[in-house]
Amino acid sequence: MTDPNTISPLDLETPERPYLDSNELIINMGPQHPATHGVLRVILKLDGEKVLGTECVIGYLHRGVEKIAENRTYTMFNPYVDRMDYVAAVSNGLGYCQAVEKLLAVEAPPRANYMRVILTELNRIASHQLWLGTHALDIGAMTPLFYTFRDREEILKIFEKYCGARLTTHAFRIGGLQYETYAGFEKDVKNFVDFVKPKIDEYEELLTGNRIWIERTKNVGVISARDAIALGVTGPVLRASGVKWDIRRAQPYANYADFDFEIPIGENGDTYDRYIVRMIEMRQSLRIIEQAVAGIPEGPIMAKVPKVIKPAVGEIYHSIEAPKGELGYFIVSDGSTQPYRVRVRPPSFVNLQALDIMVRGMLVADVVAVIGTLDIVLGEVDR
Amino acid sequence: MLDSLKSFLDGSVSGTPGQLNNQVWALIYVLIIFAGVSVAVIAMNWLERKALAHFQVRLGPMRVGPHGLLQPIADAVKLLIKEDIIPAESDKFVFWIAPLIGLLAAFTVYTVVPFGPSQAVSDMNIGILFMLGVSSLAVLGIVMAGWASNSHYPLIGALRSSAQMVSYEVAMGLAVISAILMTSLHGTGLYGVSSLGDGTGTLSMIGIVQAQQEQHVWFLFKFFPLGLIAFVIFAIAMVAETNRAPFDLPEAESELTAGFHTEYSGLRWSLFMLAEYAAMIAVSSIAVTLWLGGWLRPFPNLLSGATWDFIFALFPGLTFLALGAIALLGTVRMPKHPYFKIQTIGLAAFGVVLAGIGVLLLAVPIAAKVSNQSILSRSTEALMNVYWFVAKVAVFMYLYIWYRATWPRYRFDQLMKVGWKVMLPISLGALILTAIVGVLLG
Amino acid sequence: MVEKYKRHYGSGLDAQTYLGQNYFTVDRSLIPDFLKLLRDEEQFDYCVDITAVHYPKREKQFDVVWILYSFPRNERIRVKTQITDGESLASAVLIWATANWLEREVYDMFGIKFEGHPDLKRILLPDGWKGFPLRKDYGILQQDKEWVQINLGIESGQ
Amino acid sequence: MTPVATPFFFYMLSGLAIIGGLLVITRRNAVHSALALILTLLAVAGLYLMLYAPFVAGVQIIVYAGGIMVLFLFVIMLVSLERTVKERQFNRIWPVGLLASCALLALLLGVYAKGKTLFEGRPAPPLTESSNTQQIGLMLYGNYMFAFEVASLLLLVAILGAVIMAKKRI
Repeated sequence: MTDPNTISPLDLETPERPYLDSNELIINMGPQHPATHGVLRVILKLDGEKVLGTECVIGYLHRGVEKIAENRTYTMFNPYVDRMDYVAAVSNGLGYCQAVEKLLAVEAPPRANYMRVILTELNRIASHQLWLGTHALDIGAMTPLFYTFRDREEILKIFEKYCGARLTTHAFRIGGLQYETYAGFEKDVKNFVDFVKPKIDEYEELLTGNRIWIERTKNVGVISARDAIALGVTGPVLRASGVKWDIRRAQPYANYADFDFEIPIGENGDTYDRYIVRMIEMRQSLRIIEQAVAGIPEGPIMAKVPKVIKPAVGEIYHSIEAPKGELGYFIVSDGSTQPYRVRVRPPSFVNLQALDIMVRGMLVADVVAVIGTLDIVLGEVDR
Repeated sequence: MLDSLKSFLDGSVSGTPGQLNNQVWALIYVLIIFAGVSVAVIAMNWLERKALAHFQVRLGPMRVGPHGLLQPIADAVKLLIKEDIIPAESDKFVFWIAPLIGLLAAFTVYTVVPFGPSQAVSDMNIGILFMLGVSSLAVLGIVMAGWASNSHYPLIGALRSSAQMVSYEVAMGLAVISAILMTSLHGTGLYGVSSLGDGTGTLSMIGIVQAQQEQHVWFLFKFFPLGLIAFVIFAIAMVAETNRAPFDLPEAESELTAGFHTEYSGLRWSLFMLAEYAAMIAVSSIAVTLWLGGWLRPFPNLLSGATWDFIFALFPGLTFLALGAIALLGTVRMPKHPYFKIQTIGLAAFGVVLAGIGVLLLAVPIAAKVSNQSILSRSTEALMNVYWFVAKVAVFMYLYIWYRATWPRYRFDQLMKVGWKVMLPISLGALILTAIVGVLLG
Repeated sequence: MVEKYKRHYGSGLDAQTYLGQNYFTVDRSLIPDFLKLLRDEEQFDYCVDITAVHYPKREKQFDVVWILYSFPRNERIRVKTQITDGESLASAVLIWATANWLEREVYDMFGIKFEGHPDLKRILLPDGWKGFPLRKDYGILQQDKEWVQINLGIESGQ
Repeated sequence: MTPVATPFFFYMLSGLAIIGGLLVITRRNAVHSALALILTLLAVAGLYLMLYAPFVAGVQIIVYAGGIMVLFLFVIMLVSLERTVKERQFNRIWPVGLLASCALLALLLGVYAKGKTLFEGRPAPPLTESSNTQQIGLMLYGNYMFAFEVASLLLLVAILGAVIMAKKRI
């Protein structure tokens, strides 16, 4: 294992072994490639099929979200965050709203918090389902993709019924929620939980015990806990390396402290462990949703927030456990209606950095598997 | 020339056109097989998309024709009129000839595929050797395509493919040898020693099936489980040989975009597809011939006699009637909206055509039984042979689709490991044990 | 902890709390030592984020912020320093490997150089782009017209 | 079974074999040479068929055209061709090659001229088609058992050598 601190940038000019370069290839994987989940370009230096090193070229989807934030009011910027990690838009919104709430020193009412937890956990399941489908497809199993998309549809239906949007939901407002739940929301969510439980078993049946799946994922893309921490890797990737750390538990936000759930961890930090961790996380999310739906209180859904949001001069960092890892917002206020600076700490961006040491010495097919298992969304990497 | 046509039809001689040195009939056979395989590939294309879709909780092609029945034709037309791109830096000649080699190898194999005791173009006495040899040439087309594209992804695809095919050919060959060995060995394993069969080995495809008939056992069950082991080895190796999931590494779309045919488009690309599906059918035919009794109907010896022959002869007709019934059922279930009118009519017509073929196929054996004419009974027999052969091959085709829907893809080194460290020793062991058991029982 | 470091570094270091979040304001010259100390002595083993804020009216135009977290202590902390335009900072890549891309992004967006970084080049914007978008004097509609015209062959990217 | 158009096929196959052979040595591009060599091998397989030796023809296709040539291509593709095209080191030994081929030509011509006397009278009767494979088997495992085993031992040595050369640590 290469030491992540001293890993050298990829030298594309000179071959590693100048006189035996018979099969040293440099391949551009992407930006148009079926397995890079968007417009990621990975420059691979190969010895035959063995990966000598990689370099990620990103930014194809850069839209300048942080710059936009400086030119919008706090409220106006809220929908933009949905466009970063567009498969987990609800989590993005939660992080941003809570960060601004912290800056304003207001607290969302309990009913809003319960709703927020239900929706973010639903979103976590949706994100993991999308990850599972595409990851399995990368490894060559076509069928799980369609199963997961079929079941993810049910979550999107709930979102649509609640706020009218399916993907970029803009579900939360600063201070709470805009909409009260629709009639039958609790029933829909309960039905969904009952519906999806056997479906998760079905995914596992297709993959977990499959010999080829195990061979393709065990000991592939291993990252030790030490390296993972050094590289700032978070989320399921970090937990699969054996670090029991989840912001929902370590520094609870919303009202996660009220719920009983477990944090799954892996042992080897390989692709298989990450797969298992995410599968268990889906089940734990269902547990949280069940508890939240059962305990949802009546009451207001919006805290007292001034019409014009003008936080005092100061700065705040708030982070939540997004499906992909630690999603942080660092907001600097200069006392005006527009944030002076919004910095987004994107989990995908930081996790992608680990790709290089995870695939060195592996084969081309493993690069694809590892990109899949990192669960990156290019909208978030490039912002 | 008319004589030669007639002599073949009236049953005065029997044998393949090759054996009888009858070039006219050989040509007719070649044309029939070429057309038949092409149609089978088209049907397989539709069936694969449909079956795969239903595995994956979707509908598959539904727009072109009722239930997408005309989709393959639309695809073919699209591919024909698509722009034919030859990369500027490619090796033009090799790029041009590569798909042809693949296609040629895939189709040449069919000269020795025995659809019946006389329903083959030729019965070479090295039939199986010829088949393995020619199908091993298919890899040349892939390698040349990958190299000529002068691009990295195709090159890696070609490298993977050549390594894969060469290594799986070894296990495949050993499995085949143990089947050939069985043609010369008496004794049927579980059923004890028997003196059936003449005890001379043969490499001829027809000879192998006839040996199974004489020994009263499919080689799949002979020396149980040795025949089964060899068969399983072959069944795995043939998937790897044809580059299909889960061994579809040379064209792994998530890694190498499309592998060796990344740079191909339009007609040339479709030639690769045609070759791939033709090769799939060809290797399935080998498997059916060697282990599943080829054209033999189930229990040809146990349930022999004119009555049983007649009953089994009804199967082809009944199958087509059933297919027609399914199509007509689909017609009834079509939405009643006027938008679907043409589709409904089309599906009904298709059902009627299928049922008509079924009736025709039923009429032949019944007429043969009633009138007792030799030409009718001969065609009944030919029909039965072809039917059972195709039915067995169809099972393998379905398995191909099933594999593809179920399994992830192997990694290159794992594939080689399975090939050399698992399949090769097992097939070698099975071969040696077959020889020992055969000698002990014989 | 705060007391200890204040004593150690004197006026170069100041500790504050806002809305319950602690941060150090540190002089630029102390940065490399202090960051290393935080990791080694105080177990801040995880560098969450590195970013910067631009204050064009100040003499020291940039705030560079390190957001750190300690797994054993379950505690977040921020380290802030001020630098003028053109000044460089020591790279933290050897302290936290994750600083690699994060510093590249700061360089990309603000033009702050990090000494000792193994491969300091633009990360989100294309190589050869002129200007640093997150500086306050960079307009929201501004773009490197020349780059767009040469590389994309179109009049304007907007 | 009566053969069809024997002279035509003979000349066609021989012509193909010779053209292929010429292309092998004249092509600069190693891949093209390899493809020409495949053509030659296939043509020779056809000649074997005409000699009523279908087994040998089949083995020729499987082993040479299908197996060995694929490995050839495999290796050639891995080598960077741009450089080998420029280098001339393979062409420096052409006098030796010329000498060898002249010697071979002389030998063949000698055999052709004296053939009648060398191989007394009657050529061996063509084997009947059906028993050809069996006869080869009997010959190999009967009369030439020892030679056969020695050959296989040689191949084993070659395999071991290849393994040792390819694998740095065993």
